[in-house]
Amino acid sequence: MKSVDHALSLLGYKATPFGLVRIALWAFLFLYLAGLALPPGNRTIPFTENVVGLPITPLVTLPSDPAFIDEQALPTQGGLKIAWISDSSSVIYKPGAKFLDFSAMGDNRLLPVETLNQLREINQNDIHIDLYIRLSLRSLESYTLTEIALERNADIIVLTLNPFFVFNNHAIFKGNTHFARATRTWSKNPAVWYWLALLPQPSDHLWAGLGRHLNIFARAPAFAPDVHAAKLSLWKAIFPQIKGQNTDKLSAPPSGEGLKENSMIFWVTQRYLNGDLSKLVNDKNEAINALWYRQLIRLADFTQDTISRAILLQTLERIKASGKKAILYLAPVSENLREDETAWKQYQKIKSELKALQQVYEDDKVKLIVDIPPDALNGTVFVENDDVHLNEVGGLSSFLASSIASLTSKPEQKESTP
Amino acid sequence: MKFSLEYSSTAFFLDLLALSLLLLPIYLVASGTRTRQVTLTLSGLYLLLFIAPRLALLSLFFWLLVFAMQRLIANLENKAQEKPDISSLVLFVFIAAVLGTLTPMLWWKTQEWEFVKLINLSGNSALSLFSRTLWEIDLARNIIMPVGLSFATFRAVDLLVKTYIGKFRAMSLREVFYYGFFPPVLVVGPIIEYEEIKEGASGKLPAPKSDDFLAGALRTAWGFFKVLFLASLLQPSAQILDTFNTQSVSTIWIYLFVYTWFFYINFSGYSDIAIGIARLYGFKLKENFNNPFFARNIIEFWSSWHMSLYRFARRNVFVPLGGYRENRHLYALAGTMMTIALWHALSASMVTFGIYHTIGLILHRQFTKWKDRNNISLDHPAAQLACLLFTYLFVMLSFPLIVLPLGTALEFYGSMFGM
Amino acid sequence: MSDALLDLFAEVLEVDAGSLKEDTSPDNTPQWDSLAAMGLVAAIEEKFNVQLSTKEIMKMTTIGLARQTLSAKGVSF
Amino acid sequence: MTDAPEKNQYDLAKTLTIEVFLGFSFALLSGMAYFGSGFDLEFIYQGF
Repeated sequence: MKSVDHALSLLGYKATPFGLVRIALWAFLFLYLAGLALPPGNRTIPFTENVVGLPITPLVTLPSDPAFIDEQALPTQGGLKIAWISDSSSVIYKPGAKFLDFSAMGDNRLLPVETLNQLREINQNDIHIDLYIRLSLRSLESYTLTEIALERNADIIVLTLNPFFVFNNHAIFKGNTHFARATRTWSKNPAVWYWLALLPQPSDHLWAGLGRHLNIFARAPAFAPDVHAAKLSLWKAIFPQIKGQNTDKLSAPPSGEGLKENSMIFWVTQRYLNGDLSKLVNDKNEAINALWYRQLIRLADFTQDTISRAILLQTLERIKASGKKAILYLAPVSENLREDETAWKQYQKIKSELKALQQVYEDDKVKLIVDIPPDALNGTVFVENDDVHLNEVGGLSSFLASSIASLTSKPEQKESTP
Repeated sequence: MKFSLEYSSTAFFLDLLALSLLLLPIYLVASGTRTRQVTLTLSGLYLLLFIAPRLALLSLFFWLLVFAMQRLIANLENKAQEKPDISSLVLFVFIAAVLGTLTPMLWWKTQEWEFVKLINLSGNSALSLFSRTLWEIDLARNIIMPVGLSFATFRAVDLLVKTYIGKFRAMSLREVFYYGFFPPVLVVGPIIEYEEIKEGASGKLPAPKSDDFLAGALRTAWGFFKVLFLASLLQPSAQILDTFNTQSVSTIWIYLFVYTWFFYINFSGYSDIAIGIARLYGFKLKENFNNPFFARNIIEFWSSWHMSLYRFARRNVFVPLGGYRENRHLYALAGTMMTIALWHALSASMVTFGIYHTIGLILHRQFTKWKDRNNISLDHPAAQLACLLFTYLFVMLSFPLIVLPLGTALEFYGSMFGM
Repeated sequence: MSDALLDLFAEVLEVDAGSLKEDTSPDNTPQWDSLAAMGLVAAIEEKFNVQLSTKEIMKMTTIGLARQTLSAKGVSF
Repeated sequence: MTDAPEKNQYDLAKTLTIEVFLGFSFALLSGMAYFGSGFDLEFIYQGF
C-alpha cells in the first residue's frame, strides 16, 4: 500500500528541506506540550518499604526501567550524606525469602539500616543514606552508580565488592536498561568513552537525549503498569473474557522479571560443566546457590587487561579523583566455602589481588577493606547453602559503622593500617 | 536447560532509527556509491553488535561464504558460455552452493537447541581470537537465537540463483556485504532482491530527497504505532492459544479473529518500519503487504501477504518447477506453497499448513476454470464481498497451524467446532 | 506498432497489447501473476518455435528480458 | 507567471497548516507508540 506517498499527494504537500525542519519543530513542540501535562508518575522503587521513617532514600529503579535512578528523589541538605552502593549481599534475608523477588523485599532487613543504627549508637547522628542497591547489581552498574553518587555529591561512598563477580568477566552487566542513564555519566570520563560506543545501544543514547527534554519519553516507563491496566480494561470492555484465567496477571507490571535467565548460566553450564546441571542442584533437583557461586568464582580472571579489572580500576580512579571519602569492602564469605578447595583458593587469590590494589589506592580518605576482622563476623549467619547472602548481620554492621566513623571524626588522619 | 530466546525486533529498529539520526547527514554528504555501500554495511554490522557481537561475527562468516560461492558460480557460468560441456558441473556446483546456504537454517529449524548452543558457543569462542574486549562484552549479552537467519538465507539463495541464470556477474565483497548487511531488512525482512538496493543506471545509489525523508519518517512512525500500540492492544487475544479447551465456542472464534489481526498488524507494522527507514535513505523497497485480508481469492491473498517471500518463492520455485507450463503447473503450485510454509518452520503443523493452502490454490484453479467455462461473473459487489469473507475465513482457519504444534492445533479445531 | 512478442503476451495474459511494456513483469502486472500465465511458455515455444530451458525461462522476468533471451536464440522480431 | 498575492497567502497558509497537521500526526504516532507500548518492549511478539 503506497498509502503514505498517496496521502501526501492528496494533501497536495510538496516536501522541502525547510518544510521538514518546520514539521520536526511542530512535532517536538506537540510532544513537549504532551509531556507538560504528564505528572512524574510513581515509579516503583525497590526497598522503599524497608526504610520507612528513616533518613534513607532508595534511588535505583526496577531493572526494566531505563531511568535507572529515581530523579524525582530530592537531594537532602546538610548532615553527612553516605552513598551505599551494593548488590544483594547488603540484604539480610528473612529465612525462606526468595533472592530475586523484587516485589517481596518488604520483610527483609538491610545492612545499611543496621549500620545506621550502629552509627547512631556511637553518636554519629545527622546522617543521611542514599541507597543505591539493586539485586544482581554487577560491576559496570556499580561503576555508573559511583559516578551518579559523586554527581549527587555524596560525602562518603560505601561500596560492596562481591567476591564472586569482582574479577568475573562473564557478568560485567545484567540486562542493558541501565545504559540509557549511563551514557550521561560516562561521557564525563574520557577514559571510558570507548564503552560508550560498545555498550549502550544507539536507542539508549536517543532515549537519554530525548528523555532530558521530553517528559513523554522520560516519564513513560513509570506509567507502564497504568498503561498495561488501561489496555486490559479496554480489552475486557470489548471482548468476552477468558474463563478461569486470572487476566489480572496480565496486568501485572514488568517488575523484576526483566532478569531473564542470564547468559552466565548458559556459559557456565555449557562450557565448564558440559551441559550437566547436576553439579548445581541437590538430590531434590533444587538449584543450590552455594554450588552455583562456587562455579562462578572459578571464572575469576586475574590477567591485567580484562574488562572487569578495567571497571574496578575506573571506579577507584574516579573516587580518588573526586577527593571524596570512600569505603570499599569485600563482602564477607561463609567459612563453608572451604568445602570447595578450588573455590577457596580462588577466593584467596581474589583477596591478594585486592590487597595489591589496596597498596596503590588506599589513603586517609579511601579505605579498601579486604579482610573483615573475624570478631566482626561472630553472630553473622549466612543463608543455608549460600556463601554470601546473609540471614543475620552479627558484628558486621558495627564494624562498618566504626569504619565510617573513623573516616569522619578524625580530620588529621595519620597513615592508617587496617 | 532451555533458554527463553524471545527477541524484541523493536529494540533493533529503535537502534537503527537512532543511528540514522547520526548517519543520514554523513550519508548525504559522502555521496559516492562505494562510500554509501560501506557506510550502510558498517552500520548494519554495528547494530548486530548490540544483539550480540557473536551474531555480527557469524553473519560476517555467512556472507563471506556467500561471496565465495557467488564468485565461483559466476566464473563457472562465464566459462560455460564458451565450453557448454561443463554446464552440468556448473549446475552441480550451484545446487551444492544452494544446499550449503540452506543448511544453517534447516539445521536451526530441525534441531533448535543444538543449533542455538553451537552458534552461541562457537561464535563467542571465535570472538576471543579477534578481540578480548568484544569477547568480554559478548559474554554479558543475551543468549541469542539466530536473528534474521531465515531472511538472510533466502536473500543469499536469491543471489546465487540469479548468478547461476546469468543475471549477475561476479560481485565484489563490498557489494555482497552491502546486500548482506543492508540494515533495515536484517531482522524481520522483507526479503529484498539485490536489484532493489543496486545503484541506478547512472552508477549512483538513490540520494534521499525531502519527500523521501517525509514519506519515510511518516511510514516509520506509522509502523511503530501499529506494532507498539495497535498490536499491543490486540495481543491479549493470544491467550486463546493456550486456554481454548476451556472456553466457549464463540469466545474461541472471536479471539482467533482478533488474533489474525494482531498477527497481521504486528508483522506488517515491522515491514512498514523497515520500508520506512529504507525510504529515509532514498530506497523505495517493494511492498511486503497489500491488504491481504481484503483478498477476494486465495491466490490474491498469497500475492498480498509477506509479498517478498511470495515473490521469492514464485521466481525461485514456481518458475523452475514449470509453473508456466500447463502440465507442471500443479507441482509448481505445491512446491511454492510448501516453500512458503516450511520457511516459517519445519514442523508437522507447517507441512499441514502447506498442504491446506496448496489444496486451496488447486480448488481455486478448478473453480476459476469452471466459472469461466460457464461464464459466471462475480463482479457484483455482493459476490465480491462473499469471496472476500470466504477467503478470509479460509485463511483464518489455517492460523492455529502457524503458531501451535499439530496435535494442539487439532484440539483447537475440535473446540472451535464444539467437539 | 504491433510486435509479435507483445501480441503474444497480450493474448496469453488476456490483456490489451497497449498496456504492455518492456518492463512489464509478474511483480507489476497481476494478470501475469495469475493462472492465465499457465500456458505462457508453451505459447512462446510454439509461436517462435524454440525450445526453452528452465534457465532461460527463469531469466524471462520481464518482456524485455524475454525478448533478449529469444533473440539470443536467433529469433528475430 | 507570478501568482496573485492572495493566491500566495492562500498557498502559504495551506502549507503551514499542513505542516502543523503533519507535525501533530508525528507527535501523536510516536507519542502513542512509545507511551502506549507500556514500555515493556520484551513482550512484543516477534513476527517472522
